[in-house]
Amino acid sequence: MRKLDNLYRQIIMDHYKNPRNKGIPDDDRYRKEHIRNPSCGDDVTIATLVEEGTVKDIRQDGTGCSICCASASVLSELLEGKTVADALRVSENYVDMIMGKPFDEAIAFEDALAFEGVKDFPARLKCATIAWKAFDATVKDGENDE
Amino acid sequence: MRKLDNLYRQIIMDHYKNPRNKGIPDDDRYRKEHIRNPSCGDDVTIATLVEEGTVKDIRQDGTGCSICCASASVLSELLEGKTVADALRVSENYVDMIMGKPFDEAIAFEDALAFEGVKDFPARLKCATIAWKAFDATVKDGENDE
Amino acid sequence: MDLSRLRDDFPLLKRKHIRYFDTAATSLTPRPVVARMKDYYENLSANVHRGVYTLSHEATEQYEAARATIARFINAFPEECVFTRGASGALNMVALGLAEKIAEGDEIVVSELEHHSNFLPWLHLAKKRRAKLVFVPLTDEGRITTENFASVLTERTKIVALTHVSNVLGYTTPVEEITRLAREKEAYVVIDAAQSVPHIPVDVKRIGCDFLVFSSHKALGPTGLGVLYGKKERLEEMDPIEYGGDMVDLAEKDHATWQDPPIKFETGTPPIAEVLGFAEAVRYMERIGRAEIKRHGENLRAHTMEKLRAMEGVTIHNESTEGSLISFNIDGVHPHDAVTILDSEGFALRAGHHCAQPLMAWLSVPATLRASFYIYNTISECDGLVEAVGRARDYFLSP
Amino acid sequence: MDLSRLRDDFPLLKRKHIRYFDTAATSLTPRPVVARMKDYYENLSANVHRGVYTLSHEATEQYEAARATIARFINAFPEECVFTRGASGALNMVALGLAEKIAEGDEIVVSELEHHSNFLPWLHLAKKRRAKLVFVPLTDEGRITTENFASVLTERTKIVALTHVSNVLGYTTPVEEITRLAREKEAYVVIDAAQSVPHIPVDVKRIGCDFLVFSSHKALGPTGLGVLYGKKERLEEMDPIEYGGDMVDLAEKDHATWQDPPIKFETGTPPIAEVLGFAEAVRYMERIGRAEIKRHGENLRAHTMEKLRAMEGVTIHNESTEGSLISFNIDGVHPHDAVTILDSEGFALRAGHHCAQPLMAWLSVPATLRASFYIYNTISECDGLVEAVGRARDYFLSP
Ligand SMILES: Cc1ncc(COP(=O)(O)O)c(C=O)c1O
Ligand SMILES: Cc1ncc(COP(=O)(O)O)c(C=O)c1O
Repeated sequence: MRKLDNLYRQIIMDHYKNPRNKGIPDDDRYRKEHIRNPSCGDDVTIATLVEEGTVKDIRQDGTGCSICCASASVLSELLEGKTVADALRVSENYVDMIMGKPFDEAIAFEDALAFEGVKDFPARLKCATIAWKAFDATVKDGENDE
Repeated sequence: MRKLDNLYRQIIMDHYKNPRNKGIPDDDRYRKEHIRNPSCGDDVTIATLVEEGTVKDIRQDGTGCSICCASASVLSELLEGKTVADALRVSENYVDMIMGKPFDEAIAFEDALAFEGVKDFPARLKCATIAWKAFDATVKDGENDE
Repeated sequence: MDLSRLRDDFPLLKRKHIRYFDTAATSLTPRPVVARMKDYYENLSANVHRGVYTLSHEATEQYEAARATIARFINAFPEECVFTRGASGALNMVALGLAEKIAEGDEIVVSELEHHSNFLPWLHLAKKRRAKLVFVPLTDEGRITTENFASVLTERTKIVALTHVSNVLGYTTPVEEITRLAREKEAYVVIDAAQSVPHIPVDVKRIGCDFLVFSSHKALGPTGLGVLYGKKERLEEMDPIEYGGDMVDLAEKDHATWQDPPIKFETGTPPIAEVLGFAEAVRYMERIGRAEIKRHGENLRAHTMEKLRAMEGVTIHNESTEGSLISFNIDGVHPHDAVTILDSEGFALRAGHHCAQPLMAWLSVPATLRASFYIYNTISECDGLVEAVGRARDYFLSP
Repeated sequence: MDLSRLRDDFPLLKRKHIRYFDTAATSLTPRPVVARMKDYYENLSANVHRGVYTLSHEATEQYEAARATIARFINAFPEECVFTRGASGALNMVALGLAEKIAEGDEIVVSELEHHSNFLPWLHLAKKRRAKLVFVPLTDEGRITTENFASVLTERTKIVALTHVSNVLGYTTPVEEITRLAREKEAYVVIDAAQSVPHIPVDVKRIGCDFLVFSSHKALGPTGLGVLYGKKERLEEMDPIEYGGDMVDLAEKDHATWQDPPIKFETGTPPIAEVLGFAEAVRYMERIGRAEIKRHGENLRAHTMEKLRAMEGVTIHNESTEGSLISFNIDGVHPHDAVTILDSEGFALRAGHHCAQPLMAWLSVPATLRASFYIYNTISECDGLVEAVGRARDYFLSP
């Protein structure tokens, strides 16, 4: 069960049961991205408010497994307040970490570090990255998606 | 080459090179049946004139391999003059012989006996029976086929 | 028959200490089936229907003999069995083949129980021809009944496309009665037998349906092969669906004629090794006996059901099923999470919508866990599964 | 590379003392390919794209990795390669997929050199949409040239569907130039590469075509599998062709959305074992080297051609071919009879119309003999073949 416990660490279960920043505001200043994984039903929306190159607020919503929902919650806390460039760099390194690739260990991942164990569960990699992909899209797209 | 020689007996080669009863008459009293084996290009037409239950005349035409063409020629000689019932019985036994099944050895197959060797060449069974199938159709069908 | 011996035929069960409960997605493949295909590749390896030389002739003979074996298995004539890419491919062929018969306002009857592959081709056909897609109301349990079917059957019903056994709930549709009613209205009846052929005796003549489809890979056979059964008259009157080599009789520059069924519907080099392999799978099932296969799967399901039912925190979606599978959820635990725990102990089962999103909507769940049982599963595996489900529940739900 | 060693990988060559000259119909399958499929069935045997458990995830990873291997082989992106039933299935998919783009009076360019599978789908499409089927005039030798193609290209040309390498004459069509001309008129270009992929390097980006199809079983791979390459933009703009599980994204009772290509075109359980096996075949070809494969086949053809040409009573239909096959007839001997003689000595070659009836009409023969050469054939087998042809001729023609 060691590997499993690495996967389902208390931090993850805490975010799963008590999601932060939940609920998408009806506010056009937010850029929104909705991603689903139809094969398993994971469904995440990320809404990001960027002002002057800084991520001012992140809101998230959706349904899915604990890994998916918790990672959206963790992300919404971690990236808030960062510049867009920094946030994207963290996101990129997070995805590398999940994929088991080399990543910048100097980055302060905070709660997101709890997801490192996912790399041993290849079938769950998507669950742990879907919210991050959605976030990237909200700050990379020139256009508002919805 | 023994098996091959059984297949390509002189009788067969003779009928192939000098086909009997060749050419389909333009005569509505003949019942005609045209069968092709598209996979190899064998193409046979049999035209049968039946009067009062007796096969008065058989004409044949077509293109194809030696086995196919020769068997049409042999058939046209063998079955002429027989009653329809007798002709069908010969035809049935001929097909059984080709297929390697038991058949009535009392039947006078004449030249058609030369085809017995075909049974060792399963890929050629169709060639040796296609004309006979066409003949059967000309005397079994209620309707004129063409 | 001693089924425990037969486990030796499935190397996967040994090599990975796998407890395989996902037969409804794809069955394991026994050694004789793999050996049959190996034999084809190593000793025959020729194309069919075209060659005059011995190898090719033998391939053709074996291919057609395999067709006869498979046809007999569902009580069809060989010429009524068309080989396809799979059940999905077969259903699309029927939908294409029947397209011309559908006019605006006609009705196509399906159900929310259908696998996407017996739903989306009809949804597409309905949209294209401006026909109406009609759903048989399901009972509270989620069943299709003759009564409920009768309530939607009208003079405008042109096609009835229903699953024989549900891949999520395991229920058997009363296809004989439904076919009888539908044929009275001269509607075409298409049965999706992907989940019935591996598990219960299927007799197309008794059902009386016009078309019936199934997949090889769910019934001990190889991937890449399905069967489209079509009643002789139907296949004869239907135009070809795909054009090309083999299915053609005479091909001229501006005109062509076709072979008779089934070749009329099998253009190109067919899945030769797969057909030979599937015939071997059919013989394998016949050796076990179809009654025995059914009994064994149902036994395991009943045994597991009883234990799961007694377990707190587990919701079962098909308590009354007669089939060989159980759909359930661990309350408060997403099926994905549950399956990861189970997988870590070697239990292979499915979490998802099982290609039946309308049914998930009907059940009001995003996804379920599904354990399906087959000849190679054992009571002790089932007991292990139940215990593992308990552990998964506790893992997530204990404070 | 020492090709003679590689014969050990083809058990058929040993076991039956077969001299196999029918690769153009289907190639033999080397041991590693069969072993790869056996390994899938025995150690994995799970379905793809759907399961969250390890086995299924591994199957999905291996399946997609195999797609990448196969795509790289023709210099395509993985998402541009759709797995189909075979080349014939793929051609029918393209014809169905392009149907909506064709209006009355549009022109579809084909040739008399086409295999039925790249002719009849277009004949059918032309009839259905009242379009015109236009034939590229062949040169006296029976070739498609850029010039002759240009002579039939018009503003109304909407589809150009041509063979890359002829399965009867072995000629290579100048597909790059033809595609360039056709794309200037915005016609879709479909290349039938069933006979080129096994023999010569094929680079879809260099050709520039919109679609290109080939079969696994002609290129050392298993039966039951073909590849439809479609340019990214083409596949994206094209509607799905078959509907059902896997290819769907969201499925509601009255509405559905699709996955991205290639999955959009792959409904149902794919030919998993076959795809893994074919990727192994691709690696096998890559190990030998495509230049070497081409060189060897052409060598054997040249060697055999020289000897056959010197033989009296033999008519060769493709003397100037650059390909790896020879089409010929023994004068006055029906190809069927000839092949029976050759077969009795263990030579497997084809007699027939080779699914190219329009070309037989063009050649004014009912059928030809065809010997095709591949990596496992040897010079001494070819010498044996020539001698056997001589004996067959003498057998029938000596008085
Ligand atoms: C040129 C050509 N195109 C298409 C095909 C059809 O391939 P398949 O039979 O694998 O569908 C063939 C093979 O017979 C061929 O030679
Ligand atoms: C009821 C049902 N119908 C159709 C299918 C589709 O079968 P295949 O994926 O083999 O095409 C399946 C299997 O997934 C099924 O369970």
